[in-house]
Amino acid sequence: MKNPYVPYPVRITEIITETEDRNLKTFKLEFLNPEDEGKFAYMPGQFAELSIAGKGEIPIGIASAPTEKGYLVFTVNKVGLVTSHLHNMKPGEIMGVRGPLGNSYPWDRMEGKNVVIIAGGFAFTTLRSSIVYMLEPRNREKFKDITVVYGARTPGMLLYKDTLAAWEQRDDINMHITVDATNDPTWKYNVGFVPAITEQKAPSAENALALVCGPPIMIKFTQPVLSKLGFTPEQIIMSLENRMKCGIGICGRCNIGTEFVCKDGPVFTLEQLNRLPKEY
Amino acid sequence: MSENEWQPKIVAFLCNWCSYGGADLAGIGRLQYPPYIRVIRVPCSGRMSPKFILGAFRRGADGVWVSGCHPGDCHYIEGNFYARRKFALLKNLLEHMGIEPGRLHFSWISSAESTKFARVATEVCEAVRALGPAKKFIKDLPEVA
Amino acid sequence: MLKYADKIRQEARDLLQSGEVDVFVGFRKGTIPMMNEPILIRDARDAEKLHWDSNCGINLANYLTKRKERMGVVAVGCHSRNIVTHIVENQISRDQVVVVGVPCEGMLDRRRIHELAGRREILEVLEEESGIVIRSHDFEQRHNKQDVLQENCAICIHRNPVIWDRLVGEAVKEQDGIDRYEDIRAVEAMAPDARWSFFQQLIEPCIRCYACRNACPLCYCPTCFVDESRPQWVGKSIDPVDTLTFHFLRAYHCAGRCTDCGACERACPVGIKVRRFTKKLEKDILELYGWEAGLSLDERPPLDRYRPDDPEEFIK
Amino acid sequence: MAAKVVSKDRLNSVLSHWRKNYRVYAPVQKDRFVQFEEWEDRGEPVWEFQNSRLSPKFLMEPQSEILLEFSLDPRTEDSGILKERERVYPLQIVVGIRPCDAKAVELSKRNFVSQEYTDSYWVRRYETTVFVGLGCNRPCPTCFCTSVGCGPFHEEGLDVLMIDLGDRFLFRSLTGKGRDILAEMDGETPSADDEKLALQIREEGERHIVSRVSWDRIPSQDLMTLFDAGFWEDVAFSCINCGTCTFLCPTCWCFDIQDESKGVRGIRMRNWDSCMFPLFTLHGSGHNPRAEKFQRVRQRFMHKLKYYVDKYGDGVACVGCGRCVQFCPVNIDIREVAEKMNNYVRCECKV
Repeated sequence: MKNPYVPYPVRITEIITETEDRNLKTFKLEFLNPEDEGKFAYMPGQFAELSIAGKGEIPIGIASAPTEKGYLVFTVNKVGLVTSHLHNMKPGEIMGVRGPLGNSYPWDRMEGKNVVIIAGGFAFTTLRSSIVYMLEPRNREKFKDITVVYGARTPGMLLYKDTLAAWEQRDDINMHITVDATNDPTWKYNVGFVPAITEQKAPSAENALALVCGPPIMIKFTQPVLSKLGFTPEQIIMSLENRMKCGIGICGRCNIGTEFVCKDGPVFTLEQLNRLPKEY
Repeated sequence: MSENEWQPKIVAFLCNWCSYGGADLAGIGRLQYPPYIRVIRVPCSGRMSPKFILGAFRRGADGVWVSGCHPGDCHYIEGNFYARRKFALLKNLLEHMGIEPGRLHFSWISSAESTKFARVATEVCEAVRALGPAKKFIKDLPEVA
Repeated sequence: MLKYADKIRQEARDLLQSGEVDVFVGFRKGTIPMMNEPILIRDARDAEKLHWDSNCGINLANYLTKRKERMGVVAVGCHSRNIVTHIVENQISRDQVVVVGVPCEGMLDRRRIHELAGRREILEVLEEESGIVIRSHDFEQRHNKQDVLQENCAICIHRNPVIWDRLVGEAVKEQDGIDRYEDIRAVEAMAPDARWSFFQQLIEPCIRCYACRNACPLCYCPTCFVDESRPQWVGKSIDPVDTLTFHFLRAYHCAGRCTDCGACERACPVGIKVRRFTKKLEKDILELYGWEAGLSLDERPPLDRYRPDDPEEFIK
Repeated sequence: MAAKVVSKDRLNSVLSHWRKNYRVYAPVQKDRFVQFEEWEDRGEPVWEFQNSRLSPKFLMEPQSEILLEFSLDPRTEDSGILKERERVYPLQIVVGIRPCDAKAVELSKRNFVSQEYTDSYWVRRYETTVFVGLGCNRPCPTCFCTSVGCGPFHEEGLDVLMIDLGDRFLFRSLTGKGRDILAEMDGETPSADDEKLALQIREEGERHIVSRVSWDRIPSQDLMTLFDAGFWEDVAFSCINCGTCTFLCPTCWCFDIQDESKGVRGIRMRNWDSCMFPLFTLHGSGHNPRAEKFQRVRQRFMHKLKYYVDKYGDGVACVGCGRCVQFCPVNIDIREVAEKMNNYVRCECKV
């Protein structure tokens, strides 16, 4: 009987400080036992429990893409006991990863469609995974236009800056990077909140799905913009966060209505969420 | 002392302004006292929470010693007056629950009283040593299912 | 105690009707014998739901904090002392509450009554002038009230409300010649190891449900020490040291504030006499500082004050 | 199906016999309550009790249970690697479990074993346990099992049902596991009179259930309408947010996972947790989706009586044991709450 609580042992191979406030770091992890990589088959939108012996576990969205072989990437905000400890760890140290957990973005539904990605702050992680996955040459043709609106408070708070710059150069993805405000004279992208930039760039709702991830305030103001653009609740896909422990729908705490965020989610359509208590 | 002889672990919470200075002076004066004491400096004896003392015992301290300024000499005017009431109740309740009298000690030592520091340190060490290793309130990995 | 019910309803109706209070906190008759449920009413018409008997041992002072309304509340002696404590600790203001005082003759110990009934099914427990009648399918038992009181009530010396705005009956005679600390002295007389075993056994059935803490009006901290993770003061399992740490610190937090209302013991689903912790503190505080909690609106509690000549024989 | 009759004075020898191959858990009187404990050939189990204070769920879901262990010793190769602790799950018999508590184990199975995941710890305990239930001749006045698809002699989840015939017990096996333990047990074949008496006792017991709860309309109620109903603040007013109801409930299974270490040794364990505690849902950011007491109380009742009902379409997550009714320190009564939910009609009038 497989024990779903045992994490795969991994080694930290690289740690990148992402943001100017140094509160977000990206961890690149490699499986200690190479055969575990095969067992850890995932799709963008899923998450995993990062597991540190003696401290505990934290559920974090997978930022790497299944097309990136040999490692996993997680970007972690420093908040509590486990994340603070993780931020003090060094490359070479051993920890655990348990997963992949939860559903993913609805990749079956997304095929043949325009994909609009709207993200704010550090909620960009699983969307990075999704973009990398879609831009993979053998996947790219499965999707029509890819439009990305991604914003952060300041240029220094954007995640994956090099990757963003590389995507900017491509012609098979429409990038709209924005910051709330900046006094950097060399800033060459947008300035304005994500909902406003979304409204301005006005991605079409026709044959499209929108993946929306960000802080509650961004979500709140983005929803009416998307409605105005013609997106129905079925076309708006969101990813929830709740306090979790087991990650496999057993321990009970992430329960909202009939669903467990960890197992039945974290990805839900707005239409599904409208029928559920707003307890997230 | 043979190498195998048990040596008590004693956590001493010393007030920054008086007792810590007393310890310092005792060191400068090369006064002798037993080496069982681990010092934690606190801003004032009034800062002491029962959680700190319990925390020390839970982590296996054989004795705890809290020392502050003499009443009336508190750097914060009255911190140690409040502390005195807290300590009285805490000591009584801990001992009521079975912690042996002699594990938990309190003193007032000024920064000039290096001799008193060494004397009390010796007393505390001897009292704790006489009791042997602590067995109560020590937190181990839970023995559960 | 039944006799007060009508008067309580009348006062509540009056207070709500006149607009003197926005809400009224009292008890409604419970769904099972010897249980009543705290209830909040806003409408004078609901005053008829209010009930009173000797099963109102849950401390209503626990329901008054973090509210904005003007509140009417029923209070016996100990509960009124907790209201005083709340006022002194700035959790509520005096103007915010209208205390409907109830001179108290003590609450029933329902576990004791179940025991007396041989754990057979109890249909109802009737209160009479001098005692109670336990009624079941096939038997009826009478007991003196004194024999079925909660332990804290049997040794209570403050039965009459300390503060009140309206009183529902004449003050009852306070008990005198009461030895409040017999049980504590018995433990004090034991050797340290015996005391340790005593408390180990005492808490052995604890399931860490925190009913004792939560039934207590003194426990209003936004985050309790048991829920803190950095640092984590106490583990979360049923490890006996963690359980004892919880009970020790919980009691200590109540030092100089506890009115021995007994809500903690009443609430405990596994019957632990948690007052064995708090009463030791109560006794020491009385002996060392001459203090009883909640008797005065004008005095600071004992751990919020000092005297230059406080006892310090234990300090080197 | 096999059946045997054993006189009460020979019951201890039956238990002793079982002890050769099984751990035997039986109801014993402990202080003021009845509790399931391992029976070790001494002391009398109690057979005349209404129900144990704690449900025997702790035999499947111990309040604290070690999941994994690890070393933090940097000199060892597996430092920081979490591993399952080697453990033997001995065969065990729970004798005297009430039918409601046995049904609760079956309900819990739905949580611990899903299509995607199997909680290996729970399942191993479950698979190595034989449930020998004791029918309730005299159910408590707070029992409402017959309203929630259970009953004083309900057989779901049991391997053997015991019926108290006065001076003797009738044992009837209901599964293969049950047949096995009956096979190695001394006893007579029940007579026709025994069978007749058992039937009478059964009917009598069922008649004794005086509490009724109606929830028939809850499945067709709109989830969000019930969620937004006005009565939750009233229901929750008296709640003190302790964990009594959830910890005593045989169908509450929520847990927390915690690490502890001392020196270089450490464990990861799970402990019972409760949706009544604010910490249960507190986010790292400080945001709490169920920060208010009434939200947590609502969660408990909605989960048992609505979410579970909608999710699985197989009744409520309650077996009617009445423990929460008896032991809630402030007398919040699930029977009344169910009634409120069942009868709730949203007021369409304009305020």
